[in-house]
Amino acid sequence: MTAPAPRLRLARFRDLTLVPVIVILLVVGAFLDPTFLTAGNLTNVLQQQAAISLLVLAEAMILIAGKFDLSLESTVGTAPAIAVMLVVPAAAGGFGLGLPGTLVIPLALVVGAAIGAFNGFLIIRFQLSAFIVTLAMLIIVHGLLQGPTEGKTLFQLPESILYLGSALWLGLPAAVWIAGLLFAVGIFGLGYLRIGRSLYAIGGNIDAARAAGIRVDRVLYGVFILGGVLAALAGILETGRLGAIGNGMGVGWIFMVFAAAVIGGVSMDGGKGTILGALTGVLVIGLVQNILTLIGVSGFWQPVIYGSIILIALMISRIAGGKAQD
Amino acid sequence: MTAPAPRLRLARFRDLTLVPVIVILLVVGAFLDPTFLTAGNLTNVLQQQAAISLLVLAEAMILIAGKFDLSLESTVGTAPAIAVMLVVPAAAGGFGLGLPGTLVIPLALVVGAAIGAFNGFLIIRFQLSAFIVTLAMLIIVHGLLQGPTEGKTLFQLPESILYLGSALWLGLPAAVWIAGLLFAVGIFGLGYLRIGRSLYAIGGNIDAARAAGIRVDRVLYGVFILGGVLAALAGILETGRLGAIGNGMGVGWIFMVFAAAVIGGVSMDGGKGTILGALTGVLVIGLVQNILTLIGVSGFWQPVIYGSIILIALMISRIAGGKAQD
Amino acid sequence: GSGSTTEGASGGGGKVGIDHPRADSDFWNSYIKYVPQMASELKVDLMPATNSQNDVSKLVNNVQALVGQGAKAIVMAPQDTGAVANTLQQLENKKIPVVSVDTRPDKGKVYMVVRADNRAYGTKACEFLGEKLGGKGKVVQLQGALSSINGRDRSEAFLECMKTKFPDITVFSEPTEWEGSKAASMLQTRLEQNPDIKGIYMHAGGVHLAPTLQVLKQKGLLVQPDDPKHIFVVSNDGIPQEYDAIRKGEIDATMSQPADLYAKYALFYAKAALEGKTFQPGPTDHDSTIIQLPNGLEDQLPAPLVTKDNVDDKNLWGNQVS
Amino acid sequence: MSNHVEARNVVKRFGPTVALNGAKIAIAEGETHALIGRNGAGKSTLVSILTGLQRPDEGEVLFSGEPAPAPGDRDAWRRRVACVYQKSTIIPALTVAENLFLNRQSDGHGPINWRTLRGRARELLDTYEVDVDVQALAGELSVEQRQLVEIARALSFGARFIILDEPTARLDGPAIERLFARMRSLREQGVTMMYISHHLDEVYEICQSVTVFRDARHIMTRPVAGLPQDELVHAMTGEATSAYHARERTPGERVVLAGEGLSLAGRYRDVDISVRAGEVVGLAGSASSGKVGLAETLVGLRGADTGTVVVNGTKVKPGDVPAAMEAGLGFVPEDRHHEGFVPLLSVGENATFPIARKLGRFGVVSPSRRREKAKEMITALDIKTEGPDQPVADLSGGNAQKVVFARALVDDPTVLVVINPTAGVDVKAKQALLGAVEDAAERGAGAVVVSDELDDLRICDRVLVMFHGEIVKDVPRGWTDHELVAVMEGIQE
Ligand SMILES: Nc1ncnc2c1ncn2[C@@H]1O[C@H](COP(=O)(O)OP(=O)(O)OP(=O)(O)O)[C@@H](O)[C@H]1O
Ligand SMILES: Nc1ncnc2c1ncn2[C@@H]1O[C@H](COP(=O)(O)OP(=O)(O)OP(=O)(O)O)[C@@H](O)[C@H]1O
Ligand SMILES: [Mg+2]
Ligand SMILES: [Mg+2]
Repeated sequence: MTAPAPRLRLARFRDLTLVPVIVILLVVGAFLDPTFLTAGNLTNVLQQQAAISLLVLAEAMILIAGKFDLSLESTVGTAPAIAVMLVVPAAAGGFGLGLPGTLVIPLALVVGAAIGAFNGFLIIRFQLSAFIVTLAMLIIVHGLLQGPTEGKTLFQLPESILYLGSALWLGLPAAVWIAGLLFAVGIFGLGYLRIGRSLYAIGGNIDAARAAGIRVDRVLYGVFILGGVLAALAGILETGRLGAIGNGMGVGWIFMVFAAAVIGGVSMDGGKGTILGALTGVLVIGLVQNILTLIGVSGFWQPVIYGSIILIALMISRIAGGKAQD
Repeated sequence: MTAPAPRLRLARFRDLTLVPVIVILLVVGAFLDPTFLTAGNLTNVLQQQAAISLLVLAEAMILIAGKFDLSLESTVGTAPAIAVMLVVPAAAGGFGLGLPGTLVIPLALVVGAAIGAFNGFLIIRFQLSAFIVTLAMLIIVHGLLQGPTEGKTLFQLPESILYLGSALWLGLPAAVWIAGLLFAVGIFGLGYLRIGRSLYAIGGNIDAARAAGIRVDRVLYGVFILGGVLAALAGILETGRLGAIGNGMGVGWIFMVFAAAVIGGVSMDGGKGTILGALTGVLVIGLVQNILTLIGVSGFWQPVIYGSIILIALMISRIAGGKAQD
Repeated sequence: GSGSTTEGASGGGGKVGIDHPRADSDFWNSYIKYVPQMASELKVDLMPATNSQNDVSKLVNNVQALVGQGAKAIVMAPQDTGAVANTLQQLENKKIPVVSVDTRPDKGKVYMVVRADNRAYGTKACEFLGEKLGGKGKVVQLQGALSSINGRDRSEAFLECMKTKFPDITVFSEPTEWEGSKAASMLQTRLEQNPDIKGIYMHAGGVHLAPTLQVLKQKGLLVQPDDPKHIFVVSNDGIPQEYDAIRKGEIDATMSQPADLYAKYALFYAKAALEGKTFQPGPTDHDSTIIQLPNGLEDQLPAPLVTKDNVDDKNLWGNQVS
Repeated sequence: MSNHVEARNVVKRFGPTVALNGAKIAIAEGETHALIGRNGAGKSTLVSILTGLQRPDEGEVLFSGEPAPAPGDRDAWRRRVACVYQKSTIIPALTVAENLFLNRQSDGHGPINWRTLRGRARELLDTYEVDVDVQALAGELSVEQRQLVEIARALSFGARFIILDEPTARLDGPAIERLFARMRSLREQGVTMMYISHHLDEVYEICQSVTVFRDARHIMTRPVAGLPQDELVHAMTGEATSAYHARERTPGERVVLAGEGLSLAGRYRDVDISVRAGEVVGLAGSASSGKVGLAETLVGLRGADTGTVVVNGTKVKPGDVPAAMEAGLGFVPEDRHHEGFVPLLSVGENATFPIARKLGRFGVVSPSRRREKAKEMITALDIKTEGPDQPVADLSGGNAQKVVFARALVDDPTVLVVINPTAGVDVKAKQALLGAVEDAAERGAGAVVVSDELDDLRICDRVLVMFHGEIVKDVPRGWTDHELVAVMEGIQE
C-alpha cells in the first residue's frame, strides 16, 4: 500500500513535464516585455491558439490510437468554405443552392466528418498507409477549397459562422471557452471512459486490443470522424477570428500540431501520451510565438530561434519524462 | 528445393508492383499528348526528377532503418547556399572569406554531412523523436538559408557548382547519369552489402540487430550523414538546373519524397522496402506531374487530380503487394 | 481551344505558352481570369496555361513542357527571380522571347517585363500614412513573405521612406508569410503592446484585409476616419473588397495593382515579339513608361493609389469584376 | 459425456504452408485436455481458430454442439472462451491493472473508477501470489511477471472454457505449482480447459486426456491415465525416441569467460564467475534471483555498475555486444521476440548475421553462400521451414527459437551463453538444442546455460545457484532434483 503512491505521483507528473517550461517562458516573457504578463495579452495568446489547439486535440487522439492524420490542416479551410458556398448566393461566390444560413455550422461539421470518414475508409478498409493516405488527402481536400472558389477568398459570410470565433462570453473569447471545454471532455474521455481507454489499447497493441474484444475498426472510424469534426470546428473558430476564408487557411499548421502533441508527450508510435500533455504542448508553442512577436525578432532569423526552442522543449520533455521518444 | 522458388520470385515482383502503373502512364500519356513519348520529353522528366530522386534514395534508406528525416528538404537549399556564400565575394552575397571557388562542391557536401550528423546526434544520443527533431531542423536549416541571405536569391555562382546540374554526358543530362549511378549503388548496397542489410535488421527490430552484433548507433549515424550528403548533392544538381539558389529551393519537396518512397513500397515503420521500389515511385510521380503539365489541367483543380493519382497508385501498390501497409 | 484558324488570324507566327505562378491568391486569380479574355481580344494563340504553384522548380518543368509542345513565346511570372536564370538562357538559345509579369528576373534575357513598380507601392503607402499621422507615431507593416521579391521591395521601400521622410515614426514589421492567421495574431499582439499604434500598411489585401478588420473590430478600433481612435490603414492589391472597405471608411487607401493590365500587356508584348516588333525606352500610349534593364526592357504600368476620392473610378480593375 | 468444444475437419493454409490439414479435436465437458505436438504442428493455429481470431479455410467449430459465433462478434466469442495466447497480448504502455481489465474497466459505459479497478486488480493478483505493483506499466515487468498477468487475466473472465497455449514456457517451478493449483480448483468448478505444453510431465500431472497433432493432422486422442510416455512421444515424432543422456567430458584448463566483481544495482551483487574451455556451467535460481541480469551482462546486453567481463582473453567494454561477439561469443537471449530475431527478415539472414562478414569479400554478402550456410543450420537444428528465404515471422514459436539458436552457433563460438534455451521447444528439438550446446563444448567452447529447467541443467558440469542477487552455491554434477530445487528456493543453508 505504500509503494504505489510515489509511482502514481510520478505518472501524474509525466503529463506535466512541460509545466516548468511554461513557467520559465512566463518569467522570461515578463522580463522581456512588460505587456507580456497582462491579462489582455495572455487572453490573446489563448484566443490565437484556440483553433490550432482543437487540431492538436484531434491529432493527439489519432496518434494515441496509433494512426496519423495530416489532412486535418486542409479540413480547417475546406469544411467551412464548402458549408459557406452551400448557403451563400452565387454572387458571393456560392453554389447558389440557397440553403438557409443557419445551417452553415452543421454543414461545416458534416463536411469535416465526411472527410474523416473517407480517410478512415481508405486506411481501415484498404489497409493503406495512414501517412500517405492523409498526405494525398491533404492535397485533395485543399484542392476542394481551391477548385470551387477558384482561389478567391470568401468574404461574404453568413453571420452565424462568424459568431463563435469572435464573440466574448463572460469577458473571454468564446473560442477559448469552447477549446477549454473540449479539452476537459478529452481529458476525461481518454482518462475515464472505456472507449477512450480503448484508444490506448489499439495504439499500444492492435492485436491484443482485438483479442480483448475491442471493436477496433469501429473505434478507429470514430476517431477519424471526430478528428474531421474537430478540424471543421477549428475552421469555424478561425473563420470568425479572421472574418473571411482565404485559400491559405490552415495551410502549414499540421507541422505545428505535431510538434505541440509530441512535445506534450504524445508518442508518434501510438499508445502513449495524454490530452493534458498535448494541451501543455500547445501552450508552449503559443507562448513562444507570442514572445517572439513581442520582442520583434528579425523575420529572417525567426525560424532558427523558433526551431531551436522546439528542440529545447523536446529535450526538456525527454529529460523530465525520462523515456526515449518515438 | 521447389517450394522456395515461387516465394523468391514473388518477393522480386513485389519491388516492381508499380511497373504496370508506369506502363499505363506511358500509354495514357502517349494518347493524351503527342509530345509525351518523345525522347526529348522523357529526358526532361528524368532530369526534372534527378534531384528529388536523390532525396527519395536518402529517405528510403532512413525509413528502412526505422528512422525519419524531414529536414532533407531544407538541406537541398541550405547546403549549396552556405558553400556558395563561403566562396563568393561579399558583393555577390557571400561572407567575403575568399575561399577558392573549386571548393564549393566539397563544402556543400560537408555542410550536408554536418546537418545529417547533427540530426543523428540528437536522435541517437538523446533518443529524441526523429519526426520532431527533423521537423525542428527543417525549420532551423531553412532559417540558416534565409538568415544570411536575408531572403535574397544567390545568382552569382561559381562555375563549378553549376556544372553537374547543367552538363550533358553522352547526350543525357549529367544529373540523370549521377542519379542513375547512385540508385544502382543503392540497390546493390542494400541488397548485397553487409552494412546495407543491417539497415533492414535495425529497422525491423533494433534490439535484435544490436544482439546480433550490429553496431546500431554507428550505422544510424552513417545513414543520417549519408542522407545529408545526398540532399546536398540534390541541391547541387538543382542549383545547376536552375542557375541560382533561391530561398524556396527544396521547400515542400519532402511530402513528395515520402509519397514516392511509400508508393514504391517502403514502409514508414521501418525494415521493409527496396531502393528499386523507391525508384519506381519517383518515376510514377514524375510521369504524373509531366502529364498533368502537358494536358494543362486547370491549376485550381490540379491538386485534386494529383492527390487522387497518388491514392490510386497507393492502392495498386497495396493490391499488387498483397500486404497491409504501415 | 487553339486551332490553325486562330493561328492564321493572329498573323504572327506561333503559339504562346503561359505559366501562372499560383492559384490561391485573389490577385493572381483575377489575373488568371483576365488572361483568356484578353487573349481572345488580342487574338493571341494561347496554349493551355500551366501553374507552377509558387515553386520555381515546377516553373522550370512547366516551361520545358510548353516549349516541347511548340510554344514560340513564353509568358511567366517567376516569383523567385534568380532561379530562372538558366531557363531564360535556354529560351534565349532557342530564340524564344519571354515576357515576365510582375517580377523582374535578375539574370537572363527578357523581351519585356510587365510590372508595376513594387517599390513605389511601399513609398506611396509610407507617404500616405506619414501625412495622415503628421509625421509622428507608430505604424505596423504586415509584410508578405520575405523570400518574395515583391514583398521585399514593398518592405524595403516603405522602411527607407519612413526613415528619410518621417524619422519620428516608429515602424513594426511583421513577417506574415502571406498568411491571414499569422497577420491576425501578430497585429493583435502588437496592438496589445502598443495601444497607440495609428497606422497599418498591409502588403496584400487579399490575405490581410479581413483579419485586420476583424482584429480592429474586436478592439473597438474600427471607427470612421474622423474619430480620434481611428487607425489609418493602407492596403495593397486593389481587390473589390478593399474598395468596399474604403467606401465604408474602414480602411483609407489601397494600391491598385492592375491585374487586368498585367494580363493584357503580357499577351500584347508576347504577340508583338512573335511579330518581330521592337520597343524603345520612353513613355507609351497607355500611361506608362518603358525603362531599360541590363537584360531587357520593363514596361512600368501605372498603379494608382485609391482613396475615398477615386474609389468609384470605373477604370479601376477592381470595379470591373463582380 | 457431451463435448464442450469440438473442431471438425479444420484446414488452414498460410500461403504455401498448410498449418492444419483436416485436423480435429473434441474436448469433453469439464475435462482438462492436453494438446501436444512438435513445433509447427499447428497447435497455436488451432488456438486462434478456437478463439475466433482466425477463420478456418475449411471445417467447423462447435461449442456445446452449437455452431461458433460469427467471426466479427468478439463479445460472443469472449463469452465462450478465454485464452492465454502463446504470443504476448499485453499492452506495454498500460498499467498492470488496466491490462488485467482491458475493455472491461467499468461496468457498462460509465466512467472508470480507477481506485476500484486497482483494488480488483490487486485482489486478482493476490490469488496467484503475483507480487507486482498493479500500477506499474506492463512493459516494465519481467517476462515471467508478464506471463503471470496474462494467465490471471484469462482465468478471471469466468469463461467456461479456457485455453492455455504454453503458459509454463516462461515460468519457474513455484509459479507453475500455483498455476496448477488454480487450474485444479477451476476444474472442480466444472471449467473445461485446453492445455498446450511441451513438458509431458505437466500433461500427466494436470490433464485427463491428450490429443496429439503431427504435421498438421490429428494423430490420436487418449485418456492420459495409463498412457505410456514412450507412446506419446512416438505419436508426436512418428518414431521411437529415447531419453536424452547427458555426456561426460573433462573441461580444459583455459578460462574462456570470466566475470569479476560484477554488481548491478537491484539485480545482483559481487558476482565472480569463470568458465573454462569445454565446460558447461549452469546458472539457476528462482524468480528475481538475478541470473538473467547476470547473463545479459556477460554477453554485453547490459553494462554492470562495477566489475569486468573477460571473453576469451579480451576485456570487453561493458554493454558492447559486437565487441563480445568479435571476441568469440555466441548467445541466445531471454526473449526471442525482443532480442532474438528480425521478424520480416528471412531465416537465412537472421541465422547468419554474426558471420555476414565471412560470407563474401569487401563487405558483400553472397546470397548463395548465405543460403548454403542457412541450409546447413536448418538441417543441423531441424528447423521446420519452407526454406532459408522464409521470413521468421511466419515460423511457429519453437522454430523461431531454433533460428535464434542458429544465430548463436553459426560463428562456432568459443563462449556460448544461452538463456532459457529450450523455451517453447518440443521434446525432440530440445534434445537437438541441448546436443548442440554439448557439441560446442566438445569442440572446446565454454558454455553457460541459464535456466530453471532441470532438464537443461542436467548437461552442466556444475550449476551455480543464485538467490537474491548472489551466487549462493556451486553444485557439481550428480545432484538430485530435490537438492537443486531446495538450493534454488533458498531452503538449504
Ligand atoms: N501467419 C502465418 N503465416 C505463415 N505461416 C504461418 C503463420 N502462422 C503459422 N504459420 C505456419 O503454420 C505452421 C503451424 O504453426 P503453429 O504456430 O500453429 O505451430 P505450433 O504447433 O503452435 O508450434 P509451437 O509449438 O512451435 O508453438 C508452422 O509451419 C508455421 O510456420
Ligand atoms: N527492466 C527492469 N527494470 C527494473 N527491474 C527489473 C527489470 N527486469 C527485471 N527486473 C527485476 O530485477 C530483479 C532480477 O531480475 P532477473 O531477471 O535478473 O532475475 P531472474 O533470475 O531472471 O528471475 P526469473 O527467474 O524470474 O527470470 C527482479 O526483481 C526483476 O523483477
Ligand atoms: Mg505454438
Ligand atoms: Mg528473468
